[in-house]
Amino acid sequence: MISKKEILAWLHRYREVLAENKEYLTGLDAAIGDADHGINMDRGFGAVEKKLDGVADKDIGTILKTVGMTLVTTVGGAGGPLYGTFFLKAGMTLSGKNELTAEDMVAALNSAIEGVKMRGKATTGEKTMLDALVPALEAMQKSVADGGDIHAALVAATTAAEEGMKATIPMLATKGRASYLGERSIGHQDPGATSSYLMLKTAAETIGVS
Amino acid sequence: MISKKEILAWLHRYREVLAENKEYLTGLDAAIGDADHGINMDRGFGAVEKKLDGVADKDIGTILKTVGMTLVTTVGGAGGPLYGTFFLKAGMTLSGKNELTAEDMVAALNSAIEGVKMRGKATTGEKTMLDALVPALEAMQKSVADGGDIHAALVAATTAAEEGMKATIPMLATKGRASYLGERSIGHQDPGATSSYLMLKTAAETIGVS
Amino acid sequence: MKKLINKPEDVVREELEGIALAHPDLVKVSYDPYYIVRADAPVKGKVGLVSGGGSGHEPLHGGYVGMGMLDAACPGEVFTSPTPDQMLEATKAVNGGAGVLHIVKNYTGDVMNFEMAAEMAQMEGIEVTSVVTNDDVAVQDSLYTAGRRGVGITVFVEKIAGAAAEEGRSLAEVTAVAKKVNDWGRSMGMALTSCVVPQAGKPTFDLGEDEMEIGIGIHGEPGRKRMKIAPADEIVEMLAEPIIHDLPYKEGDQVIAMVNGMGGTPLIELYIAYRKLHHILAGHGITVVRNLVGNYITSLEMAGMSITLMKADDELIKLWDAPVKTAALRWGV
Amino acid sequence: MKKLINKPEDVVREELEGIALAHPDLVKVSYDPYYIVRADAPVKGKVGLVSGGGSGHEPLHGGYVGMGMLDAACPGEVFTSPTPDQMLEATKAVNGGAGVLHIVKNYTGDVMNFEMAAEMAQMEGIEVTSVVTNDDVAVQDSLYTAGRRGVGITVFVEKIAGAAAEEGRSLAEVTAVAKKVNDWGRSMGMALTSCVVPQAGKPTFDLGEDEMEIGIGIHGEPGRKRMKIAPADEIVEMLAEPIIHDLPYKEGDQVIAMVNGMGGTPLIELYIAYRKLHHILAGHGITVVRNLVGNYITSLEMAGMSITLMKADDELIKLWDAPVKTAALRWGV
Ligand SMILES: Nc1ncnc2c1ncn2[C@@H]1O[C@H](COP(=O)(O)OP(=O)(O)O)[C@@H](O)[C@H]1O
Ligand SMILES: Nc1ncnc2c1ncn2[C@@H]1O[C@H](COP(=O)(O)OP(=O)(O)O)[C@@H](O)[C@H]1O
Ligand SMILES: [Mg+2]
Ligand SMILES: [Mg+2]
Ligand SMILES: [Mg+2]
Ligand SMILES: [Mg+2]
Repeated sequence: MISKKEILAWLHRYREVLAENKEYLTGLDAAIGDADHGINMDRGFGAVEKKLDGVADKDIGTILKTVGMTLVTTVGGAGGPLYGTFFLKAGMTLSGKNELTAEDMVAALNSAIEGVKMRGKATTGEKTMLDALVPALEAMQKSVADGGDIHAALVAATTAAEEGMKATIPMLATKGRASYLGERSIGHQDPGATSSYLMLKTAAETIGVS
Repeated sequence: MISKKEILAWLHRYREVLAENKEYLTGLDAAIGDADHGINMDRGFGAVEKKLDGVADKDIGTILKTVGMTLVTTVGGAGGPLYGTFFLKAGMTLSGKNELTAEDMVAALNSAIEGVKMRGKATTGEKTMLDALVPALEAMQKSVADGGDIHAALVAATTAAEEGMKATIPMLATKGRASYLGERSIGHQDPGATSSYLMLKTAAETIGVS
Repeated sequence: MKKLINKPEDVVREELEGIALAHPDLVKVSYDPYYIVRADAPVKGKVGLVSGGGSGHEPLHGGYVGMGMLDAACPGEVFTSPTPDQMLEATKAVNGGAGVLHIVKNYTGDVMNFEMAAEMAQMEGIEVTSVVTNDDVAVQDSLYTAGRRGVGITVFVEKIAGAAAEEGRSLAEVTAVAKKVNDWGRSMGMALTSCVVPQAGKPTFDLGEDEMEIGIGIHGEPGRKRMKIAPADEIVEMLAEPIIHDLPYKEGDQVIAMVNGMGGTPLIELYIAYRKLHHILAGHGITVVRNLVGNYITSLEMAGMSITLMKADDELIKLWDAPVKTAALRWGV
Repeated sequence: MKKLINKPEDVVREELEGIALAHPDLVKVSYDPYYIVRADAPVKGKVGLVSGGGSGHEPLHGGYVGMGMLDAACPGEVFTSPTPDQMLEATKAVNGGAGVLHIVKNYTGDVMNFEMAAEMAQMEGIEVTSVVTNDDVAVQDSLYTAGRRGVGITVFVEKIAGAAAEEGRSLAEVTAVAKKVNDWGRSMGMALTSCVVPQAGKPTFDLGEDEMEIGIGIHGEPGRKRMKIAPADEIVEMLAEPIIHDLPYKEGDQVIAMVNGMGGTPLIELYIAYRKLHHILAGHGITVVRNLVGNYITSLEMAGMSITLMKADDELIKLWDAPVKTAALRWGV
């Protein structure tokens, strides 16, 4: 079972990871976007950090919905609605829960991704965060189906997300700002796929560890 | 005697000298002014060059007045009215003459300088072209008074102009654009004094030589 | 990074304070959330116009709030779309009962955030329509991309739809004329230098001393082609010809033309460019009936320019000429 | 050098062609010699206003030709005073029988060339007066210098004297109000970067990546002090306090304030600066009754800004508010 404490630890740690990777993510965005992805994510999770204590005694669903609403109102750009929707949908799926099974986790990631697809009108292969998230979900599902525990599932998801992230390098972007570059988008790693990979990696480091 | 041919040779040659020194003069002006003195003088004497053939059969006074009027209408800045007045006054002094004595030359330079002083409301020691021109006139007068020939007088004037030009380096500018710099004008050679020195040097190289 | 700023994270708030202090006759500023609204909003019975986008494009959009143009503008962080809560509050603040038009530049972020805001406003019972501008011919328009970027035509949409709303037209009519302006408009831009996002602290892209970038957007996004710098007349040709051939603009057409500076370009250069644009258009038998030459939709301190053309009929010219009273565009009043 | 130009020596002529094509409703352009004149010049019975100076300060002066402001502007080469023949022809072209005022910025070259032009015009029977602006507090005013430079206040003189002339005041009256504006005005500027004179091809001065220059003029002249770059609020203080103490502007005074960009400064930064200026003035008990924030008197692509204050009484405010219709300043019409 995933405890609320672990969820909070994951969110706190992801905020740190984003701060550490602010320039790196912004640099990736400078190459094929507008040089703000790291700044935006850092601002958004900085705001999340300030909200977390206030909802720490609420259920996990409420916590994640609060994260989503905070991201929607502080990130802006493409990242705001997308990550905002991601957490809103996950939170809606986990309404009322104070601890999560592996199945809850899979269901939440699944509906979070459906939310991103709907909001962004995008699918895999378009050089976006979905290229990290969708393979991660598939690996997680497989790991859980094969009887893996929560941590194993998150590690499998992270590995798949990393591969998915790297696979964005040769892709031609057809969604988001990078698509304006046409052929010139090829050869660069997608910043949103990178922040998504970091989100899963942080989960694997903070959830189901001990 | 100075022939009209020598006057024309001097003017043609000075035009070349200015073209060669365009960047040098502009660079001096960049340090304490607005980086245009070489460009301005080059443009003005470029225009003069086009006028000279048309007045080559007129008297020396008319030729110099034409130079002056051309400079007034093509140079602009401080250099335009000052060099324009210089040549206008010299031309007025030499009205009707087709060849010049050493005394004519001294008289012309004298009234040219008076014109510059009047137009610029300036005197020596203010870090302007007058710091090259006035010592040059004094040296020329002395040389002629001592019985020197025209060429000797021009060589003496050039030497004095060069010293005067160099003496502007430690001066504090109190006239023209450089005066806005206050103390920071110290340590730089005045561009107008430099173009005046080059004008006399060219005269010494083209007049009374053979 | 050389900028006249205090802390990078305070740039937008301090700019808003400056706008509020400089133009109290024209606008009011909300700080939580950020938006700039007409001093006399909401105007009863008038369709409200809300636009917004990342900051750094000034005077777009805040400079266009006022009589005859926008009712509100939502500034995001520099080059980052604003958020739905800003747009929702602005929409509520300008709703005079006749509905609200959202003018959105076609960037994924802007579109998604405005979509969320429109959904929320509709849930609160406000009728909202939106127009997405997408005039940048530097971007290939295909089913397989996010479409073309919205750039210079946005200024035209705000002016002309603003005049239509001021006339008392309905939401459907104002929306229709805004769409018509966008449909009839095309733009393309280029850069001589990059710009520096304050929070990034370094140039978004690097250009060699003899290079320029053709087809840039307004966010320091790289363009489609990097090449050796060319004389102004050739550059104007490289922008104007693709624009003309795209709509296409044809012999006998009348256009309103804008030669826009990207923020760091001296006006003297924009007039040199306008001169060439005018000659090129004349060569195609196209007449410029109105024009703008200056900084209207910028990219911070970027040196460069963009050209926008809009085909103009009598209706659009009349709306263009209607009085406008904003910080950045003013005539007839 | 990165510029949107063709040949450096054609910059001024091509700019004039652009202005003529863009604003045929406002101005006519003479190419031999160069000057820009109101489309309806000469206005019978009205005092004519002629200004001019080196190019590179756009929109000054050509952008201010039109109803309620200048009758003519004479552009010199970049940063080089125009010549007396231009000024003479412009003076003749705007002479409506009530005399002509020359508005001259205090630079040796400008002063001497306008002096020669005035002498020539008077010989042709035209009554000419002149006002020399000298508002730059960065320059020590002493008997032993060429006095202070004329900078930002020139825009105010052109606007206000233009309104006075439009009202039908006499040459003596228009001259008097122009002098009053200059007497009541003070300015100071600073640069973050140098500018590049097209014909020179390289920066006029070099500034380190972390340096700025305080007290610069509008020709890329070095300033009085070079120092490490500081936050915007401190920079505004360094400019505002010397200005305030110079006149001095006192508690209870009303002022018209301008925060002017040098050409390469984004508008967002100018609003940040205006905000601080407003607070500083409020701290001194000084009220800003009108303001301008934008590029009004520039130095090519220089990044930086200047601040101008003018003490305002009812007469000056009324003349400021009077209608003006020029390419760069327009209201009330
Ligand atoms: N339509 C979309 N669907 C899913 N993800 C998208 C879409 N558009 C953009 N993204 C993701 O958003 C990232 C950019 O986010 P960010 O830089 O914060 O926003 P913006 O592009 O508005 O500046 C991209 O790297 C990409 O992964
Ligand atoms: N009042 C003056 N009297 C005499 N010479 C002057 C005066 N003011 C300036 N000068 C000369 O003019 C030169 C500058 O000329 P130039 O650069 O062409 O004009 P500007 O200063 O208008 O750009 C100075 O170097 C100086 O020698
Ligand atoms: Mg981005
Ligand atoms: Mg000079
Ligand atoms: Mg962005
Ligand atoms: Mg000069």
